[in-house]
This record gives sequence, C-alpha cells and structure tokens, in this order.
Amino acid sequence: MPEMTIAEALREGIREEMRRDPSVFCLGEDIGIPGGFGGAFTVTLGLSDEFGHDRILDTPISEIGIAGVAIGAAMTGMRPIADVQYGDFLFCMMDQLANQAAKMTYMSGGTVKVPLVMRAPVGSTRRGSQHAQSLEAFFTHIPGLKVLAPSTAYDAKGLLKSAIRDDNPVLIFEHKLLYGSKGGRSEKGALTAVGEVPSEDYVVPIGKGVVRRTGKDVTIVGKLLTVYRALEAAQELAQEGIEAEVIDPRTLIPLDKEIILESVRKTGRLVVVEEDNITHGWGAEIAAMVAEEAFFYLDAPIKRVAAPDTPPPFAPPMEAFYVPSTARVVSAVKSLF
Amino acid sequence: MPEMTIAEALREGIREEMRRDPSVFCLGEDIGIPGGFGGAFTVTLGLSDEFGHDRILDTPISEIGIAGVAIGAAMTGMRPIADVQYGDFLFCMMDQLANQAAKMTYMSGGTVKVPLVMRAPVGSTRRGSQHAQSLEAFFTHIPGLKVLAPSTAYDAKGLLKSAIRDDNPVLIFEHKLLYGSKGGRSEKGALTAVGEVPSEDYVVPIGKGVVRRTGKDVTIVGKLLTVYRALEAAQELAQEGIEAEVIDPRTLIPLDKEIILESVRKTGRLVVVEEDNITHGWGAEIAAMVAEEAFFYLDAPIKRVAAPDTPPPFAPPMEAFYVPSTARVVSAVKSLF
Amino acid sequence: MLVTTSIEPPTRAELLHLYHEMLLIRRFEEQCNALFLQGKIPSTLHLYIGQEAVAVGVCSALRPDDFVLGTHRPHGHALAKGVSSRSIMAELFGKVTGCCKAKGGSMHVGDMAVGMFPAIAIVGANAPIAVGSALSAKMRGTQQVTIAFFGEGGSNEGAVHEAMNMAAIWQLPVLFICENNLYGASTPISQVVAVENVADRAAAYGIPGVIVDGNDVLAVQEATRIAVERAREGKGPTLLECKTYRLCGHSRSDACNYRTRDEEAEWRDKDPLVRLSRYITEVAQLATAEEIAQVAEEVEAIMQDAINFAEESPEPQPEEALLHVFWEGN
Amino acid sequence: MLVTTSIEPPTRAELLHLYHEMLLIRRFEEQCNALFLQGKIPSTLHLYIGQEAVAVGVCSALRPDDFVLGTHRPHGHALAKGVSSRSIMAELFGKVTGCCKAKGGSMHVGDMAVGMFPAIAIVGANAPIAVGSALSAKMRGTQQVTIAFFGEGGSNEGAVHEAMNMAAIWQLPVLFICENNLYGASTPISQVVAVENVADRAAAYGIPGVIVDGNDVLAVQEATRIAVERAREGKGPTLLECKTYRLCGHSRSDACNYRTRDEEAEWRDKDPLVRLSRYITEVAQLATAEEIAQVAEEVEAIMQDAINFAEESPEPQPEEALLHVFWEGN
Ligand SMILES: Cc1ncc(C[n+]2csc(CCOP(=O)(O)OP(=O)(O)O)c2C)c(N)n1
Ligand SMILES: Cc1ncc(C[n+]2csc(CCOP(=O)(O)OP(=O)(O)O)c2C)c(N)n1
Ligand SMILES: [Mg+2]
Ligand SMILES: [Mg+2]
Repeated sequence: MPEMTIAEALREGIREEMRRDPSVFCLGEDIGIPGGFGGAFTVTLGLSDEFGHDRILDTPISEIGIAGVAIGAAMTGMRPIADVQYGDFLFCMMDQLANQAAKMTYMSGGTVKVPLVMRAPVGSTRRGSQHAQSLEAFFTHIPGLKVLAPSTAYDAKGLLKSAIRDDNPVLIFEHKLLYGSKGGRSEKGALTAVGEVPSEDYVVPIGKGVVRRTGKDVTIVGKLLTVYRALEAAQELAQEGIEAEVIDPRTLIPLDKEIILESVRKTGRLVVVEEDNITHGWGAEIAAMVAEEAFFYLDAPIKRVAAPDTPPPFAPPMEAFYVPSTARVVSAVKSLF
Repeated sequence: MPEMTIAEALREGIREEMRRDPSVFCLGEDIGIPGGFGGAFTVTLGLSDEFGHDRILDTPISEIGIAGVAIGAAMTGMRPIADVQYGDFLFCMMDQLANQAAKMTYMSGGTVKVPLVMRAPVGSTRRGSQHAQSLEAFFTHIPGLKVLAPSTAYDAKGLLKSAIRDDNPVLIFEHKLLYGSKGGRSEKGALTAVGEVPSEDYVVPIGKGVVRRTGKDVTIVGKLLTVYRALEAAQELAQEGIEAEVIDPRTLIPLDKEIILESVRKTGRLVVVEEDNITHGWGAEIAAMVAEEAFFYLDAPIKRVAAPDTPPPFAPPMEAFYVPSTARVVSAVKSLF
Repeated sequence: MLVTTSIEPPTRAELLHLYHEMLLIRRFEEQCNALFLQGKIPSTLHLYIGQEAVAVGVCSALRPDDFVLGTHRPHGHALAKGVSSRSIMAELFGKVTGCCKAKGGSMHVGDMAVGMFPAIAIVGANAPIAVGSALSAKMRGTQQVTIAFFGEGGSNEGAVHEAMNMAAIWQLPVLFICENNLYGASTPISQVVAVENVADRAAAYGIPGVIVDGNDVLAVQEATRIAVERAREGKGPTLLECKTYRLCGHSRSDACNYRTRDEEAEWRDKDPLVRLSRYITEVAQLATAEEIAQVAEEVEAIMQDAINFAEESPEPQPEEALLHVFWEGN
Repeated sequence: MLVTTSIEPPTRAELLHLYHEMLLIRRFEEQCNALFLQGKIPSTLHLYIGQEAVAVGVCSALRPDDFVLGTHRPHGHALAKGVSSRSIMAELFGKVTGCCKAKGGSMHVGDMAVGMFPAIAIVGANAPIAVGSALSAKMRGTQQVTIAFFGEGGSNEGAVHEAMNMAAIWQLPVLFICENNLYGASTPISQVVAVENVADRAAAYGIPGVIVDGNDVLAVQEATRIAVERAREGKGPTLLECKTYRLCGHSRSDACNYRTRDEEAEWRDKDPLVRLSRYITEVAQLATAEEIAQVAEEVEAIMQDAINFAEESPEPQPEEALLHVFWEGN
C-alpha cells in the first residue's frame, strides 16, 4: 500500500471521486491557478491539470459567495467541494452555513438535499489570532451539518469520500500541523501523519469512532492533533503504570457516543483533550454526555484539557502555552488518581 | 417604583445612559424612523424624538456594516449600542463579532478597547427556522466577549447600563416572549415579565447570578424564558415534595460559577434548562463544569432539558414540541430521584 | 436602459393568463390577511400586494425548468412560478400538506419540483445561492436560467455584491431582479442608497443594469425576456430593477406611518391589476369587463379550494419536528 | 478621473522625506525576509515591496491624528503612519516590546497612539470598521479622516460593499484606498473582477472613483490630498485606486509561478523608489545622488537599531497569554 501524507490522501480522494462522478467539482480561492498554491495547504495542487479550470474553480475572495454558490449548485444536481483557506474565515460565511445549508432540507420539509462538502484547516501555527482558531464547536452545534475531523491519512481519504457521497452538507476540519504539506507550505512544529492508504476504492463510514490505543485505567478522547498528544501522554503514563485508552471519534457529528461510553464504563475516568478554548468548547459536550449517560460508572471528575479562554496568541512561548501539551494531558490524567 | 416591561426597561436604560454620556448612541435597522417600529420589538421606540437621528441612527440592511461600524466607533471614543432585528442575523456579522470585536483588545496587546453593546432577540415564535434560534452558545465560546441574558425588567435595565459602561464588547440576548411589547408587536404565547424598576440610577453587576427560588433537593439552572419554565416546574415539584432551587445566571460570560456550585453542593442534583439545541449547547458547559468541579457532591446524573437537535420548526405543534416545556423540566427532575 | 412594452402585442389568451396570475396573488394575499386576523394563520406574514406585476412578469418569461429564489415576501414569487396555491396555503396554516410539510412557514415556501427554491428569509442570502444554481446549470449544460429576487433594501447586503460579481466574471445565466418598492421595512430608499437607481450598481460588475416600470406586467415580461435570452446565450447576468410599491404593510399589522397617505394614493392609482385590466379591455380591447370578471370568479374558486384544503388538512404530529434534519430520500 | 502630479512642486525637504519613508519600508521588508530565512522571525510574512509609494503617498497627506486601517500586508501602512520600526520589528520577532506585546504578530501590527489601528488580516473586514471610525470622527466633530486600505482582491468582499455604501449615504470622512497590485495571492484580477478598474465601482455608491499611478508617490499624495480635503469638508468618501505591483511573493516562500518573469521585469522598471530618486536627482534636481545615498545610510541606521532592539528585547512569559482578553486599563 502506498504511504501518503494527509494532504496527498485528500488530493487522491478528490481525484478519485471527480473521476467517478462528473457532478463533483471543487471551488475556492487560489485552488487551481497554474503556478499557484493548490489551496492554502496544497491539497488541490495539480488537480486542475487533470480536470481543468471549470471543475477546479478559482473564485474571487468572497466567502459568502463561495458558500452560497456551493449550496445553490448542490441543490441543483452538483456535488461541490468548497475550500476555505483558513478555518477562521468560516465566520465570514456563517450565515450561509448555519442559516442556509444546514436548514434547507429541514425547512423544505425534506424535499430538497444539499450535498456539499466544505473543507477547512484549523490549528494554531504562529500566524496570530485570525489564522489559528479551532472552530469545530461552532459547527457541531448546528443541526443539519455533519462534521468530520480526520487525524490520519487513511481516515482523511476515506472520510472525504464518504462526505462527497453524502447527501447532506458536510464540514471537514483538517489540522494544519497534520497535512504533511511539503516545500514552501511545510509548517513548523508539524507532525508527519504519513500512513498507508489503499489505492483501491474504500470509504470510512461517517459516525464511527476508533480506539487508537486500548487501556483499562482512563479514557482519553482527542481529535485531530490532540489525538497524537493523547497517544504521547498514554506512552508516558504507561511508564508510571497507568494504562490509558485513547479514542479518536473521527466524526464529530454524528458522534459515536457508544465507543466513548463503552470505554468510560470500563475505565471509570475521562479526560477530553482539544486545542480549542475550554469554555463552551467541544469537550464540554463530551463531558456532559458522559456525566448524564455513564454517571454511575465514573470514579473521578471529568477533566478537560484545552486552550485557555483567550484568542490564539502569536509569539511562540505564548502559543505553546495556549495549545495543550502532552505534559498537560499527563498531569490531568494523574490528577484523577 | 414604576412597573415596566422588559422592552420599556431597556428603553429607559438606553435613555438614561444617552442623557448621561454623549458618546453613547444607537444604530440598527428601522430603529428610529418616524412612524416606524422602534426596532423589531419596540425597544428604541420614540428615542429619536429626544436624541435625534444622528444618535438613533438608522442603517441600511447591512449586518457586517452595522457590526463593523460599531467596532470602529467604539475604538475611537464612542459607545455604540447596535441592534440586530433577530438574533439569527448575528451569523451575517459573525466575522466582525468573533474575529474583530472579540480579539481586538487581545491582538493589540491590550492597547485598544472596544466598548460596544450588541442587542439581539432570541427565541422561537412561529416565524420559522431563520427567525427563532437561541444563539447564546455560539457567543459564550468566543473569548473577548461578555454575554448577558436578562430575564426580568429590573435586570434588563441594570445589566444594559453595566454593558454600556463596560469597556469591552458585550452581547445582550433578549427573549422575544419576555419583552412585553405591546400593540402590533405583541407576541403569541408571551409571558409578561413586568416588574418594578427603580427610576434612580442603578446597575446590575456583570458576572453575578441570582437564586430565583431556594430549595434543597435539586438545582435547576435556566436562562431567559427557561427561568420561568424552571420556576413553574419548581412549583409543581413542590406539590410532590421536591424542593427545587432555581438559578438564573443572568450573565453567561463571565459566569457566576460559584452560585451554581454552591447550590449543587447543597442539593447534589443538577438540571440545566435552555431553549437551544441540546448537543454542544450552552447547558453542556454548565454540566461539564459541575462534573469537574462538584463531582463528589453529585448524587445523580446531570440532566439537560433543551430543544432537540433540529432547526426550529414552524407549525405550532412542532414548535411546542421543540421548545422545552415545564412538563419536560418536571419529568427530568423526577428522573433523578 | 428603459424598457417599454414590446411592439409585438400579446394575445388575448396571454393577457388573460397574466391577469389571472396576478389576481390570484392579490386575492391570495388579501385572504391571508383576513385568515391571519381570524387566527387561522399562526405565522407572521409579509404580503405581496401591489407588486404582482413583478413576479408574474418575470416568471411568465421563464421555462418551467428555470429556477426562482424568493425572499421573506415570497408568496407572489411562489404562485407565479407555479407552486400550487393549496400547498402554499396549507403551509401558512401549518398543515402537513403544506409545500414544506409545515416546517417552513410563510417565509420559506417553495417547491423544487416546479423550480421554486425554498424561499430564504435572510435578506440578500438568496443571491449567492442563485449564482450556484446558475453555475450548476452551466456545468450541466441545461440552459436553465435562475432568478434571484431581492428588494432595494437587500441590495445593500454584502452577499448580493459577492453574488453579482461572481455571476459577472463567470457569465452565468442568472437574473438579479431588484423589486424596488421604495421601502425596506420602514426605511425609505433615499436614506440607504446614494445612487438614483439600484440598477446603476450593475456598472460595478460590467453587466447590464435595466430599469423597468414594475407595475407594468408587460414591460417586466419584455425586459425579463431580453435578459433571459442573453443568459441562455451564455452572455451572462442582468440586474433588472423593477420600480414598484407595496400597497400593504411590511408585515402583519404595520400601520405604515412612515409614509404618507398621499404617496400611497398615488401608487394605488398605478395598481398593476387595474392597469392590466384597463389595458386588456380599453387599449387592446381583447376582452370585455365581463370576461375579466369571469377570471375573477375562477380565481375565487381556486382560492376557496386552497383555503378549504388548508383548513381540512391535518396538523403535523409534534414529533414530526424530529424528521428531515438530514436528507431521508424522496 | 486620472490624477497627475500637482503643478505646485514639492520642496527638497518634502521629497527627501518621502524617499526616506519609502526606503525605510523597502529595507524593512528586505530585512524581514532575511531575518525570516535566518529563523529569527517566527511569523508568516506578507511583504510590501513594490507598493511603497501607496502607503507613503497616502499617509504623507494625512494629519497625525487621522486614522489608518491596514491589511494582512500592513508593515508598510504602519511604518508610513508613524508606528516605530523598533516596535514593529520587535512584534515580528515575538518580543514583549512589540507594538502588540507579541500577541498580534505580522498581520496585526498597529499603534493607536499614532492613529494606526491594529491591522486586520480578514480580507475586507477593515472597511466597515474604518467607516465606524469615520462616523465617530464626525460625531465627535474632530475632522479626522480615516483610511481603509484593501487590495483589488479584497474589493470582492461583501464587507467592502456594505462599508462603501454606508460611508456614501452618511457622507463620512473615509477614503477607500484600493491597492490594485494585479493579484490576490495567485489570482489575477482579470479572473475575479469584470470591470476594467476597481474605481469603477464608485458608481454604485455615487462617490468619486479615482485612479492613480500607484508607483508615483507624488501622484498618490496629490490624489489623497484632494480626497482628504473633500472628506474634511464633509463631502464624503472617495474610492481611490492605486495601480501598483508587488515586487515580491504573496507570502513567505512564494515563487510567483503564476506570473511571468517578463511581467515582473516590466514592473521592476517602474520601481517606485527608483522613480522617486530619479525624479529628485534628474527631473527636479533638488538633491544629488550622494544626498540620496545619505538617506540610505540614515535608513540603514534606523533598521539596524530596530533589529538590535528586537533581538535584545525579551520574549514574553508563556502565561502572559492570559492577559488582555478584556480591557485592563492603560
Ligand atoms: C439579513 C437580514 N437582515 C434583516 C432582516 C429583517 N428584514 C426583513 S424584511 C426587511 C426589509 C427588506 O427590505 P427590502 O429588501 O427592500 O424588501 P421588501 O421588504 O421591501 O420587499 C428587513 C430589514 C432580515 N430578514 N434579514
Ligand atoms: C476573508 C479572507 N479570505 C481569504 C484570506 C486569505 N488571503 C490572505 S491575503 C489574500 C489575497 C488578498 O488579495 P488582495 O486583496 O488583492 O491583497 P494583496 O495580497 O494583493 O495585497 C487572501 C486570499 C483572508 N486573509 N481573509
Ligand atoms: Mg423594499
Ligand atoms: Mg492584490
């Protein structure tokens, strides 16, 4: 099986789906210009060579327009994959996503569908407050959207393919430090999430989480980059005799609640790790869900490890303080024993 | 002391602050046109007679512009009170609120301030999906914003005055069914939250919750309309011998955690009631916070009563199903015993 | 560019059809108002009275498979595009037989089976979606045209700007129909637009900006035909401004005290229905007053049927609120 | 309307000052590039090389208490408005002495003490904020003018449309300066704007749309002066399009393969610094080549000082991340 970075895996996923289905196309800023960037993180690099500029459609800097165009095309027989250069810009198209895309099927009494995909990079990477946010929690709270967060190359391709074939609006959050983009677009502090990716057609089903490491003492739930932080923490903890189970939900909406509950029923302890601000973050729902549905299995308070309630700061020492570290995960786990 | 509706109390609060401080002004759509509406729910009705159209400034239908103008004015010596006709339209100005207003003080290293107020009506009132949402959870997750949710006339005026005098961006969510607006703007199913409101100057401090009813058996936390649902439920429960303590945080950010924790430490049981969609809603944070900070005091799972994960439906029977009822609060509480 | 009625005169059948369509909208809206006051329509309402010539003029120049995107004031758009009066009325009543199964309500009526998108109540937000629909038609090679209606107030939304620009650079088959009824809620256009005509904004995108008397259904139809032809030929979008007036309140129980009774009277004299019936009977002399009255009777029958249908249809079960958050198939 | 250099010739002191300002920006950006490659600047960078005549031309026509709002490419705007090179460089280094205490970074440099808003990296989002600043100046009666810079790419944002319309209807003292450098990241203007000039869009708002050679600092200054005068007199906003070119990549390590080397060479011949120094020494003959070199030395000293300052300044403590989420006083 070929090894790929996440950027490559996404690119191959788009390529295969575009070959398979003529209604699939991409749109976004700087995604297909010859000599250009192939999107902010190279995901669409080279695709316009094969598919031309009608199907790898470069847009003006008009985020409301990009989202609206994707919705209108999706409602009339196409399957757009829209690209936003940084997740932070989703706020510019929030009305289109929250009030239009997410509600259209519902408001029409189920008579129309909106099969669109929106891809958005998240994560703090020394670019300051407006190019760094993790926005998952804003979108997991909008009924009508599906929300994915792949952390491996295999999942990235498989989930993207599921998203393209899904008849609903699907947001995919991708972490800048996991892309493995090369050259000018390589990122300081990046992890190389290179992995084996089948060349034959496969999908990863939406709504299924995965246990990344088994353990009996504590459950750690992470997503995107924090899956890796959780795994590093688990290794350290193992040396002190604490066996952590690490769960990667992969799909945030719909959530595989059962995989989390099953683990907590076994371990009796839960730590949720995410890069976003702690208060009213994504982790709050995981904690609240478990506090309701597995309360009697819990042996300790539920801990969340997340960014403090500040915008992402620029300078590296402050940014490192902001983004949850492996050490913080370790100490949160230990505080439960 | 005069009795007032919330709409009247807000109007008097604006009037007093505009008299006191010439830098305070209002802007929004249809807020001051003679013969017009005085905003979607009459809050600014008549104010342009006293303050003129420069200080009660009618804007084009341009939500990005309204928010941006408020920010720019706030950063240069004014204290704008911006009005959005329905909270749902906040999504149209989300970038200005989330990326600009909330982050400006931080990104500038604390060298600039953004003393603006944004008022937004929420709640489901037979207008369909795009005029009905409760958006608090989107904004309580944005560091740099303060978020208020007054449920009485006294608090509405007192908190509004605090907000106007605050040097940070403050969002005030107001519930359509609590305004008590009269005439053409009266709402089906409205509660009349008429209350005594002092004529002399007073403020309600930001960050202080209030116990609306004391009880020893269970803590119910509500906000806006659901404070009243909680109180109704408490009355019913009392007849069955369950004494509920009802807490109205009034300020969502910063949250008066201690008032909630103190109550839960006493009662050992928590139910959170809100009108928004349950998953990743505002209640999730309250539950998660208690599951971490008062875990060992809890005698039962934490329950949330909220809307299901659907957009707000139009038809009255479905809307009534969507909006949490008193009966649902009662049965959630009972399930804990 | 000012469009006047084309030289080629419309036939009697065409004229009576246009009158029928316009009267249906008028009567539908008048009935809505009455039914609202009787407490039978639980929804808020933005009525289309006075603007009938716009929706009917535009939609009568379209193919059935063309698309229309309406606004918060969409009953007229929907009826003109062929959504059944039964299913709209049932929707307003909150009945399961409604075109949106009672989930949408007044501001979201639509029926994709006849090319009417669910209407969008966020002012301006339908424009970029219309552009996407037009892009899709171009990609699929169907020559379908898409219409985005919006008000002069809506023309100040950023979404409309982004949409017009994208349509222009890609030369898409979309028409931006601005219904300039002089007010956005209570706000007069003079206070919020600094140019004389909304159509002047076409200059920002290099597309035609056309102004038409929006109370003259034949003029609207003709202007639309020209723009539609351009669009189908791949020559791109048009911004068509229809000057009109709302002969009713902005929404339910609006006393319209922000405008004068004189101004209203002036516009009542330009009532598009009166004008069309006069044109038919007096100018073209293609039908008699009795024949016009005959149309009114037909319309009345349709209306009564729609109301009966709505009244007799069942309400949804409360738990139906849980359905259709995601696509569940046809 | 095309503005050419005014008849009244600038003085020697003025010219040398303009040259000094422009060279400072040029050298600042060149040094940034080098320091980035050396790993001393941790930030991403959008450099202003080639566009110096715009920021300096505009800002030299302002009062110190006027306001400027920059973009994602703000070093030039900030330096021209008088933010100290020390505090900008320290900010880029991520040091506490930075103008944003190392919280902002390259894309948010600013200093309200000299009228420079923290720069805004969301394309187009600064325009409505600039309108608010102008409204505030009008309300406070200060006659301050506010400048919003944005690119030709940014002119397609809805935020810019809403802002220009609001400024127009309220006749506010704000200048919309479009730096048309032909590309938005990799995207050429011809692909995203259907009109010849961004200035043509002024027609949508009934405000003056002015085009100027953005590589001619004197022309930019003159055009700005005219617009500023209008604004201070209460006659409202101007859209001023400065035709220019970025003589560097869009952001760090952009090989610019989306444009031709020929095109770049053409524009290098129009380098605004070379043009100004030629004008000073050859046309106006107000200073010698040696005197120009003298300015360069001064600039070098300032640069070295700024770099030293940044290098020697302390990094923030990690926990300082927690400060300044809310206003903590002066
Ligand atoms: C984004 C947004 N802002 C505000 C509103 C509230 N609103 C509904 S209709 C309306 C006036 C619209 O005016 P115009 O576009 O001229 O259309 P008209 O009502 O005259 O048909 C307003 C302000 C809305 N629905 N959406
Ligand atoms: C809302 C938003 N969309 C996209 C971007 C990413 N982005 C940063 S700069 C840029 C190009 C801007 O082009 P232009 O406005 O012409 O300014 P220039 O870079 O040429 O100075 C883009 C797309 C952004 N920062 N903000
Ligand atoms: Mg109007
Ligand atoms: Mg540019």
